[in-house]
Amino acid sequence: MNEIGGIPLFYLEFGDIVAYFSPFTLALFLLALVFSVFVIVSRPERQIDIAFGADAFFAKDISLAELRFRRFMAIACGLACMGAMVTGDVFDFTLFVSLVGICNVGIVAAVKNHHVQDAAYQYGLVALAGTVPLFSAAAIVVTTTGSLSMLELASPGAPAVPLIARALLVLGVMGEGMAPFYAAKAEMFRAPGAPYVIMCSLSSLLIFLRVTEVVLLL
Amino acid sequence: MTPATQKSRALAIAVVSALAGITATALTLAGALPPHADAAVLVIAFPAFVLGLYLYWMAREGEADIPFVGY
Amino acid sequence: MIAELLFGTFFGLLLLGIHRKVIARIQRRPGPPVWQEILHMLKFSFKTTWVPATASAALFVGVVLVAIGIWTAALAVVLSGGSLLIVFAVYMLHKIVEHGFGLSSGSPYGKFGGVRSVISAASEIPLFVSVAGIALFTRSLIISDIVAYQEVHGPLLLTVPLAGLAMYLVLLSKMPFGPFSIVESKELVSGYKTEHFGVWRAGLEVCNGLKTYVLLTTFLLVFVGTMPFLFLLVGMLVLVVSLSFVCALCPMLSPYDSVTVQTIIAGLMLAYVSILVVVS
Amino acid sequence: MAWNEYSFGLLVVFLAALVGFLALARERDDLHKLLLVDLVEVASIAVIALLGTDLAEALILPGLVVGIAELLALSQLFIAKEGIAGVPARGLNIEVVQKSPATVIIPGFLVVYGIILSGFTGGGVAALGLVFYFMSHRFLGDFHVLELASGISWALWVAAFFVFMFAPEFWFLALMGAAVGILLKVITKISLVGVMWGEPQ
Repeated sequence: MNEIGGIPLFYLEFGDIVAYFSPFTLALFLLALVFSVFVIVSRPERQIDIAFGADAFFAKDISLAELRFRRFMAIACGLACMGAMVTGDVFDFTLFVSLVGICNVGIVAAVKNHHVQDAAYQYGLVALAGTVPLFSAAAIVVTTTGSLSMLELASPGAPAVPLIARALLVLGVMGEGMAPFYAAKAEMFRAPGAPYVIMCSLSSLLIFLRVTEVVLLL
Repeated sequence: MTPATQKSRALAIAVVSALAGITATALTLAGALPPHADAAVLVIAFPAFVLGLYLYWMAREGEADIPFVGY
Repeated sequence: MIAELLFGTFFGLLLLGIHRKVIARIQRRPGPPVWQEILHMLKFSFKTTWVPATASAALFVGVVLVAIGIWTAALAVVLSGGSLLIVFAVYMLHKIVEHGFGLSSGSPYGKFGGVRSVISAASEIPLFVSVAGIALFTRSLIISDIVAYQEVHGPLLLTVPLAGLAMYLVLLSKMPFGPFSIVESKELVSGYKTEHFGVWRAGLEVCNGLKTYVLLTTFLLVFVGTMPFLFLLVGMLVLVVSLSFVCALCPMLSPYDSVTVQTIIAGLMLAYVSILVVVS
Repeated sequence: MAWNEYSFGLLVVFLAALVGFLALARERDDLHKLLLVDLVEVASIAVIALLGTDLAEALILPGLVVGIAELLALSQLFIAKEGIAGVPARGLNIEVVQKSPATVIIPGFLVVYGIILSGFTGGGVAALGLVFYFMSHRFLGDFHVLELASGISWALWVAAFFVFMFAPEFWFLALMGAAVGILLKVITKISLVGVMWGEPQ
């Protein structure tokens, strides 16, 4: 079960931390990149709301200050995603995942809508609680095997990673915005600003896809 | 941008991406290029080709019809 | 690969047309001709096209390119026998595409379609169940390895029938007019596709054709194994007709019920795969 | 599975986390939830600390930074959500504290000792002195200078790590750079807490 996402195409070494690009992680990395580019180049849409009980509608505009802040957070989210996609280190992965959680809160936090802010707050609490299993998983991995490198752990003859570490890793990622914890997140998508809001759902999907690979690899 | 330049630009996109895709596939069949390079080219070229071609043959050069203004 | 790409698009659209025809016949309507979806795609491509004033222009156009691009990539992976995980990643990312289609225009109908696609996130969990089920037996997720395994041990559909069922449900939740297609239900006009007209809609149709072709091919390759090309096409036809029966006989669920049913299925599937893990 | 010290430690920490999560599930007030989440967060730091080697220290620091960043973001969001921004704060208005020379001597001693210690710990000690100083003497100057100093020293710290990575032969230079960088960074960052304590109305 070594080449889950295909044979790695190339390795990028930072000291003992190795980022690797297999077809799977490369595809996910490129997707995060493409959507980050969308965030940079596209202006937010003007959401149309229908006024109930009347034959009228109005368009919501996003102020420049709000746009700048949210664009920044969305780009940061894209960068954190790209990091989580290619890193070959379990602890780095958990750090990037929790960074994605913060950025997701940040993307919608600037919206002046009570429902959105409340949803973002509740989501933030879940994401913050999600860092507990994440960091615990990484700590258990390094204590039981003596290594955090996915490549070393995946190589034949490496000590087995306990099931609880994998389970905690998946649980932590689910806390960052997958079913069944996405309930608070769905409400966040009310917010206008499509390119930024899409980054929220894209990032949690990407980290979930990556964690599947990581868990199968370990 | 005038409709005519838009039209020719769409055609240019379609032709360039079609040529890129055909070249990549031909080179792969000839064995000069690995298959995943062909796939990488097509992933970019095929959507560009589809939209370029459609935008090309959708675009009108002349005056548009008088729009329907309601009953 | 160009030939496969074009064939996949048109054949996928033909299958969608057959899907509509079968549904119509079950419901005792004459129904459109089977090549209707191909005509649809061509018809939309000739229509006047622009970008709505409220839309986020780059995303509005870009998401069409992404939609076609990711399924082209998925086709390439299936053809070259690459990692099954990539195909499933593309399947999940299609949700982002739907979300992007819906949100980028600013229309409330599109927005609700997009939000519905996000809340039906539980529909993906059966996917991971089938992945886990396959991985337990074949010890690999590379499609060519899975095909090779089946040549020795017989079709996986007989070995892990419930994983096959999970994948079948996944196919079902992406078929139009099905019980779970709340993202394009009629009270939202056309759901997430409402505001993409003309050429953009034609691009979406190309994506739909390709998507149908890729998903059905994946199902047949992974659960039945390798077969002659003609048999593959017949197998896809049989699958589509069976899906059409389900779609024609089940009413579309309300969003709440759809999510509930999908969550229940996901829970059952998770229980199944944990039993598999314990047994093996 | 053999039960050793590590397993027992893990069990205790998980029990603590479980208690925290139970409290979290019962709590209905948003602010209290935030505080409880912070409490639960401590458990995850404890799991890392159970590693019991130098590596644990290296892992706790980023974990703590990310946790605190989330906490700060959420508290900011809470303030915005509840509309409680702009509530005036008062400083420590105690005459003895403001006039006594001890409030200069003790911070001075702590800062010098901190600089001698250097590194993260030294930064913490020196910062404690500065916090005390700023809390007792109202600081009316420009925060931006402090923030600037903090940012530049952070960049120095990061640059030192690049030297470690790409030019290991200059390790001594990098070590000194990192030590001074983290010292200044921690001093300035934490002393901001003392500054923020009270602003004149």
